[in-house]
This record gives sequence, C-alpha cells and structure tokens, in this order.
Amino acid sequence: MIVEEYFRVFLLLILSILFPLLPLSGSYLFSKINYRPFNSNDVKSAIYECGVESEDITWRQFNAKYFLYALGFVIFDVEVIFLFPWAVIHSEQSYDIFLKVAIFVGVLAFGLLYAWKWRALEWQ
Amino acid sequence: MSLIFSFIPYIKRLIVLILILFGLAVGFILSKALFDLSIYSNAVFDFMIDKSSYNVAYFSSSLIGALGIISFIGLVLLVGSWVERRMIAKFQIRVGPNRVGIFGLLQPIADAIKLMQKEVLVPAVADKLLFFIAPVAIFIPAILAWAPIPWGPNMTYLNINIGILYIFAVSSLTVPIIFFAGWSSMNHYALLGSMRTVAMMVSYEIPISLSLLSVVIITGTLNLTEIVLWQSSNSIWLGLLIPFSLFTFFFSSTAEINRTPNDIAEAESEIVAGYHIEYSGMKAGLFMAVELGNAVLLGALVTSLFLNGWFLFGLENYIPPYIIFIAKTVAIYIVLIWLRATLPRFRLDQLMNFAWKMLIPVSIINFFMIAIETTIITNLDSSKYIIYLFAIINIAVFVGLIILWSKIFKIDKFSPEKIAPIFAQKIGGIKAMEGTKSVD
Amino acid sequence: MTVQENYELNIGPQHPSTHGVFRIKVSMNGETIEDLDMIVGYLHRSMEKLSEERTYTQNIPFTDRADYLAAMSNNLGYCLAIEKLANVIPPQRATVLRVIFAELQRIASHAMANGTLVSDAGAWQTPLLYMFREREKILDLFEMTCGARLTTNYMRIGGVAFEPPAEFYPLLNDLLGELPDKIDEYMDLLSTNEIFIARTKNVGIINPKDAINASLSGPALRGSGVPWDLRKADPYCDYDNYDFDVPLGLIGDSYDRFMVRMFEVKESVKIIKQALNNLPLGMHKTQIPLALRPEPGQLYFRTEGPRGELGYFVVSDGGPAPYRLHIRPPSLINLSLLKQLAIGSSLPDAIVTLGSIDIVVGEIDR
Amino acid sequence: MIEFSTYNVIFFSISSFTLISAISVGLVNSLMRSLFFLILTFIGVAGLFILLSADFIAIAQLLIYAGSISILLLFAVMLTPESSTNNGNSKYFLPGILIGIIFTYLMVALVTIFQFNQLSGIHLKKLDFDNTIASIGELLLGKYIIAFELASILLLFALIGAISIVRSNESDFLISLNNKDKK
Repeated sequence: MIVEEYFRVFLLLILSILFPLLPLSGSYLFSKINYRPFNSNDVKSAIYECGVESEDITWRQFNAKYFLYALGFVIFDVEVIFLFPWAVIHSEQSYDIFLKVAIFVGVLAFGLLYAWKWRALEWQ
Repeated sequence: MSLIFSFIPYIKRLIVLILILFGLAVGFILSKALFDLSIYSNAVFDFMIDKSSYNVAYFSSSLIGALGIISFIGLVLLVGSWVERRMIAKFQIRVGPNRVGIFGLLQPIADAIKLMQKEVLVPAVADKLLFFIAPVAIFIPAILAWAPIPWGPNMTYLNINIGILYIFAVSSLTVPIIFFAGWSSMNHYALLGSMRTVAMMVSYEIPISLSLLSVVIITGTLNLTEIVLWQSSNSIWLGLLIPFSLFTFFFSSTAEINRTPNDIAEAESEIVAGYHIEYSGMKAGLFMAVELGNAVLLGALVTSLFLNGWFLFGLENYIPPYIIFIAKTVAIYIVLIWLRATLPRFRLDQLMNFAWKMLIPVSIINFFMIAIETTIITNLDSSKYIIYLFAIINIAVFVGLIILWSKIFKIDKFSPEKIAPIFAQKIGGIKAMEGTKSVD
Repeated sequence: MTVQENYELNIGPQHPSTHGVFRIKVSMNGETIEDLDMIVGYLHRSMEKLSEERTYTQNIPFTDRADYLAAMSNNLGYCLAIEKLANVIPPQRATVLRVIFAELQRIASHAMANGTLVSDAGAWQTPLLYMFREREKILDLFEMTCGARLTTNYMRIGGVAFEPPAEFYPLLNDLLGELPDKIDEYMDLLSTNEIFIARTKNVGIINPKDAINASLSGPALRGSGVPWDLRKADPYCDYDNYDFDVPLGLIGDSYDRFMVRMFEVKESVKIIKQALNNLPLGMHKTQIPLALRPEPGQLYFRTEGPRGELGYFVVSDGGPAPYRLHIRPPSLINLSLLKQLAIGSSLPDAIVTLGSIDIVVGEIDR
Repeated sequence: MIEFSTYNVIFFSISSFTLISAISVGLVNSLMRSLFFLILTFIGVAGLFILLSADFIAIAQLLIYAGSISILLLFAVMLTPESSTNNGNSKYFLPGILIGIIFTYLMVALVTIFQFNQLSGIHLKKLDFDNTIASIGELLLGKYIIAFELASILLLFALIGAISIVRSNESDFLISLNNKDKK
C-alpha cells in the first residue's frame, strides 16, 4: 500500500514544480509581447554591492566555525532518527525500555555538555 | 429616506459581506464532495464496476486532492499577502493597500502582474543553472509539506504512518536550496545571508525534532490525523499538556521560515535582503511567496499538532471541520504577523546561543519528563484525569525551567529604575566638568 | 584548520541603514569586522565655498540643507553667529520663538533618530512609524508657520521670518499635552523589550575618556555620562533662564544613547511649555540693512543642535558676503569614533552603533 | 493495486533518474553543482526505498543525507574555494576511475551472487508491515539493543572529534591573540 500512497507525493511534486513555473512563464510571455523590458547590459547584470563595483571575489573560503555546527547538527539528526521508532512504541512498553533510551540520550547529552564545557558552542 | 441614504456608503461592504457568505455556503456544500477524497474515490470506483479500473479512480481522486491543495496555496498566497499588508498597516497606523478593488483586495493580483512585467536580471557572474533552479525548487518542500495535513475527518491528502517525519524531512530540503540561491548569486550579502540561514536552520531543526519527539511519545503515532484524534479522545489540547514543546516548536519554526524575530537571514538593515538579494521581478516574488506560504504552513502544523486540529468544543458538528481548521491556522498566522509588527530582530550569535544552550538542553529535560509521564499513564492504569494533573505540572515546570535558565545564565532583567539615565541637575558652565566624578 | 583571508565588503552608499549616501568599506572575517574605512563625500554640495559668493541673508537656506533633519537648529546657529558678528540684537519675542522652534525641531530630529535606530535593530518599521506620527505633527506646525516642512528657512538675522498664525498655539498645546504620554508608550514598547535590550545594551560602548578625546558632543557624548550640554555650559538664547535637566547615560552604549534622546524629548517639552508661558509681546524681527556688512573680524559660535555641538566659524572682511564660512557638523565629529567601535564587533552590532550615533549625511558632506 | 508493469515503469524511471544524477555528480566541473546533483541522487535513492515499502528508511535517507550530510558537504565545499568553480583538472582522476571500476565489479558480483528478488520488492510486500516504524522500533530496542546503544557511543565520539578539531584550531587562534597583545 505504501507505494500507492507515495504516488500522491509524486503527483504533488510535479504540480509543485509546475506551480512556480506558471508565473515565471507569464513573465516570459510578457517579454515576448514587448510588455516587459529584457535589454540587459553590463551595469544591470553586475552584482549589487550598495552601488559600487564589487572589489573582491565572493566564492572564497568561509569561516570554519560553521562546520562544527553542521557536524553537531548531523549527529543530533541521526540521534533523533533513532529515537523516533522508540517514541512510537514507547507508550505500549514497560519501564525497562525507558532505561535503554535514557542511556542512549544520556550519552549524547554528555556530548553536549562536553561541547559546552570546551566552549565549542560559543559563536564567534 | 435619510436612513436609506445613510446606508449607501456601506453598500460596498454589504456586497462584500454577501459575497463572503455566499462563498462560505458554496464551500460548505462542496466540502464533502470536493475534499473528502475517499468518498470521491469510492464513487468513481462504484461507477466503474470493472474492478480493474481502480487505478483510474485512484489517480483521479489523487489529482483532485493535489489540485485542491495547490489551489488552496494559491489562494493563501493571494489573500495572505493582502491580510499581512493590511494588518501591519493597522499596527503601524497606516491605511495599507486600499486602491485596487474593494478594500484593496485585488492588490496581490496587481502586485503579481507588476512583478511579472519587471525585467528579470541575472548577474553576469552568477552560476546560471543553480540561480534559475533555486526559486523554482524552493516551492517543492513548501508545497509537499502540505500533503499530510489533516483538514478534517477523511480529508487528508496523504494519510501515511510517518506524517510528522515526512514533513520534517521534506522541509529540511529547504536549507540547501536557500544556500544554492545565495551562493549562486555570487554576492557577498547573499552569501552572508545564506550562511546565516544554514547555520540558523541547522541549529533550530534539532529543537524542532525534539519537540516533535515529545508529541510522538505521548500520542504513540506519527500520523497527524491520529494525533488530532488522540487529542480529542483524551479531551486535551497538546499545547496545554506540553507547553514547552509548543513554545520550542513555534519559536524554532519562526527561525526556519525566516520570520521576525528570527529573520536574520534576510535582515534588510544589515545584509539588505540576504540570500535573495540578486533576484528580481517574479523570481524575487517567488521567494516572498514561499515565505508567506511557509508561515501559513506553520499555522497548519501548530493547529494539527498542538491545537486539536479541526475540533473545537463540539462546534465541528455544526460548522464544516475544515473551516475550523483554517480558522485556527489563520489565527496562528495572525500571531506571526503580530510578532513581525512588534519585535526587533535577534543577532545571529544570540540566536545560536539560544538554540544550543537553552532550547536543546531544556528540550532534552522536557522530553525525559514527558517519557516518564507517559510510562506512568500507560503502566499504572490510572484514571483518565491524571493527564490534567500532568498538564498543570508541565506548565509549572515550563515556567520554572525558563526562570531557572535565565538565572543560570544571568540574563539581566533590566528594571526601569536601573535603565533610566541619571539626571544631572543644573549643569552650569564649562567648569562643571571638574566637579564631576572621574571619567576614567 | 586553514587560515582564512578577510574579504572586502562595501556597506553603502546605497544601503538601507547608512542613513543616506554614506559608504563604509569593511574588511570582514566571517561576520566580524576586522578593518573599516569610512568614505564620505557622496552628498557634497560645496556649501561653504558657495556661501562666499552670497550675502549673509542669502546663506540661510544653505544651512537648512546641511542638516536636513534639523533645519531650524541649523538656521538658529547660523543666525546667532551672524548676529553676534554684526552686533544685531533680536527682539525678545523672537528669541523665545526661536527657542520654541529649535526645541520642536529637536523633538522631531530625536524621533527620527530613535525610530531609525530601532529599524536598524530589526523592528519592522513599526516604532519608526509611531515616532513619525509625532514628527508629522511638528512638521505640520512648521508648515503653517513658514510654509515649509523640511527645509524651513525660518530664522532671520535679527529675528524670525514670520509670526506663527493664531491656530498654531492650540495645536502646539495639544501636542505638548500628549507628547509625554506618547514617549511613555514608546518606552513601554521598546525600553523594556528583551530583544531590543539584547541588541543595544553593551553594544558600541564609548567610554567617557574616548568620548572627550574624540570631542564628541550631543547625545553621543551625554550617553557616556559626560555632563556637557551647551544650553547649560555656554548658554545662548537665554537658555539659562529655563528650568530643565540634562539626561545622562550610564555606560555609553547604544541603549544609553537611545534613552538619552528619549528623555531629552521630555525635557524639550518642558522648555517649550516654559517658553510659551513667557512669550512676550512685540516685534518678531528687527530691521537690518538689506546687505549686511559686519565689521571685519572673525568669530566661532556654537549651539547645541540635536546631534551635538553645531558650530559656525565666520570670517568677515567687511563686505556683504562672508569671507569664509565653516560649519562644524556634529555628525562628522561623532562619526570619527565608529572605526574604533566597529572593529572587532559583528556586522549587526556595527549597524546598531552607527544608528545610535545618529548621522545625517547632508551635514557630514555639506 | 498497482500492477506489476506499472511498478516496473516506476522503478526504471526512478532508478534512471538516480543514475543520471549520480553520473552528473562526477561529470560537472563545479563542486556546488555536483553537490546539487548529489542531493538529487539522495532523493532518487529515497524513492527507491519507497518502492521497497521501506518508508521509514526513505524518510531517514531524505532527512539524514539530503538534509544533513549535504549541509556538511556544503560547508566542506566552502572551505575549498578554488575547486568550487573549477574541479576539472583533478589529479585524482585515474585513481578515481580505478576505484570506480573495483566498486562496479563488487556491486555486479553482489547482485549476481545474491538472489535479491527473493528478499525485496513485492516479496517483501507480502510480509505486509502495516506500520514499519513501530516494527523497526521493536527490533531496535529488542533484538538489536547493543547496536542501538553503540550507535550513541559512535555519535558521541564523532561529536568529541569535531570539538577537538575546532579546539586545536582555537588554541592557535588564542596564541595569535596573545602575540597581538604582546606587540
């Protein structure tokens, strides 16, 4: 049954791609009937930097600090995806299942405390 | 006679009122037929007695449902922008759009046409492929996430067992798309904006998932419809039972959808417009539209997860349930507008600290507490009313934890006496400086 | 990991929070400002040089356009300077009217400054528009008096240009009655708002020593707790006869500068009320020769404008036009500390600091 | 029920989409674009999981890979400014081809040795999980509890490793700050 249900996702996916293309094609049609300008030039197609020419390349190395946050995010995301199956069956089970998960989350909470202690969470 | 004349200025409003009532009536009549997909599908199924035509029935009912969702989003984008502009105008003692159509109702259409006829400029140095794909692709998560929303009984387009995770996973796709939008523009401001977005969204997805986890622990299901039904069968709103999860979800979601006070990704006073700074014409309009659509989506999610969906104290038997659902959604959306009109913006480091040092640890505590409570409820065969006790306990703990956290981190509560500048009475002459305290 | 280079970013001239065509070239590391270069001159109109070709009276409109948000105060400073140079004594009524209008202008200017500061902190223009409501009423008063709202050109050498019309006084009284309440309303909305405090408290701290060394003036100086107000320290226009207080900040951060402006509005209301009570009858202007020719000499005259010490240095060679006219713009001097404040801070903090210093580019570039 | 033929059409369209995106990852010059195609590949793989009735795994694929790992890669790409625009002249071209050939051989061997059609697809559907996530939860906290707990240790080590990398970077930073003060 699962495949059939997700067919609806596929249908909605197609419609959601078409949905933004509708106004964009309207915009394109306006340019075809000379209702909107399409004469770009060097100044127009320059990037915006508050009215002066950009003096520096943009695609350059960026702050490494962001990387740690992404790593932490991945770790916690994986944790959460492990926890969801437990959460579904939690209300049907006895006490011991709670302990198992408490160990699991406790270990990661320790990781969070460790990060906190070593000031890895300070934004610079 | 004069009485009749005195009504003339209100005729316009009267007509609008009649039209709205008419629309509601038509919606009520069509509601069962149009939105109740299973009934429709069964009808087609019965019509085609040949059982092998199941696919046709399934396909056509799906198509109607999908078109229904798409047209609702289209309606939201049109009406929502009008509502937002009018309401913010009211907050700011302005009039707002009132020239196009009655009450300016046609203003969004005029805006759309205006945006369409604007020149679409693409930076010469941009990555053209990603630059084009981003505004189109950003609609995909925004629309797909609407699929499992329960509008009413039997009015769920995608009734799957993992509804919450589905929404969570689909909407997490927004992050790379926004990054591509900012990166491909090859603009410093855009790159800063997209970097901010990614850092912020990444940090706030964890509190969101932890708060969703609390919901799942209590209800024991990921299906949105069943969560709504659980709330009505236990006759409590989850927002009251687990207030901290509601707060976390709402606040973190405002960060995810770039709404005030967390709209630092497109802070116009700092990085001008953030990741969509280089987009012009309809493409910029698409980004704005997605933002608006996401705000309404947040309303729908909060409604079905925490505010008992289409149920409203028995009123759902008399009013079409989807009307109640939409009313609750709009109420949440209006709260978002209210916040936008009132609050300044946080700074990035403050937001990140709030997520990692406040929301995540407290969410973990909160979720342990809820797990214990759920174990008690299921294992102790206690009476049904213990849930209300837990609601009171949770609210108390919610308040307590916030106070505790602000104490631990010494978040200064500035009292008005402390912040009032001192008054220097009667400063006279240049020599006054010598008499004052040392200025080092 | 690897060492990362800084990148150059232009903030301005076309940026929402530079308050005009003012350009800051920053060198950034991530979100942190490592180096900063301020570039002014996009609004240069050569006022000081042009004024050497025009008579003293003809120069008054230039001063409107120097600080276009405080035209009355600029008019006043210039006229007082020329009056002192040429030994013209304005009638008493004109002096009191000048005080009324200069203080009204101070309220309008502070409303604008604080409103834009809150906008810079990210509020979606609501406080700005609230404050514009009061500013609008003041501009209406200006309009009914002299016909112009922004560039008023109201003060004259030897008095003021026009007598305010009869309907001016009741409207002014209404405004004075409601202004303190409105200020309290804004305080409710902002000064205890956690987010606003988080954004402005401890941001852009100017310590008093630096403030004095950089010769700051106005709310930027008083925000640091230095008691210095030219209305008290070097009185003009009989300000020493009025009873008012000078609000001071505690630590000199953006929040203190914001609050100092808020309280100064209340003090201005007090001054206007006293002035209205003591408004003498008589002429609003003395007759001066069409082409005023002051004795040869030079003079520096300073007044307390909304942004600080507004000075005019005038040199006369006995001719009908000034030999040299130099304006000391408070915004430019206050701005000189921005580099020190912004380096090491993040971009949003720098924007808030710039907003709290309250610059007007017309005055900086002249 | 969707018939077998329809099922095949869906499978081949999704797998060809996945394959084309996967090949594009290697073929495009810009690292950002290849990352974009990588995300498309992840989404395609999620679609394949759904065809196997493994909806939870599909969502996990979408959430972990398309949502999080891609972010990690984004930041990794941002740390390599030169290659983000032009990655054509890589010296790893030949080794990459070699490794690719080895892996292709392994995959083909696996597919031919194991009788996957006995284990997957419609045959799995006959088992008919009405709620996959609950079954996974029961298995995860019952039979595979050791693996579950070990996963948390693994994640903890990953977190500590990340912190220690940044900390070593930070100590350099602090040293440079001290030097600045001395000057």
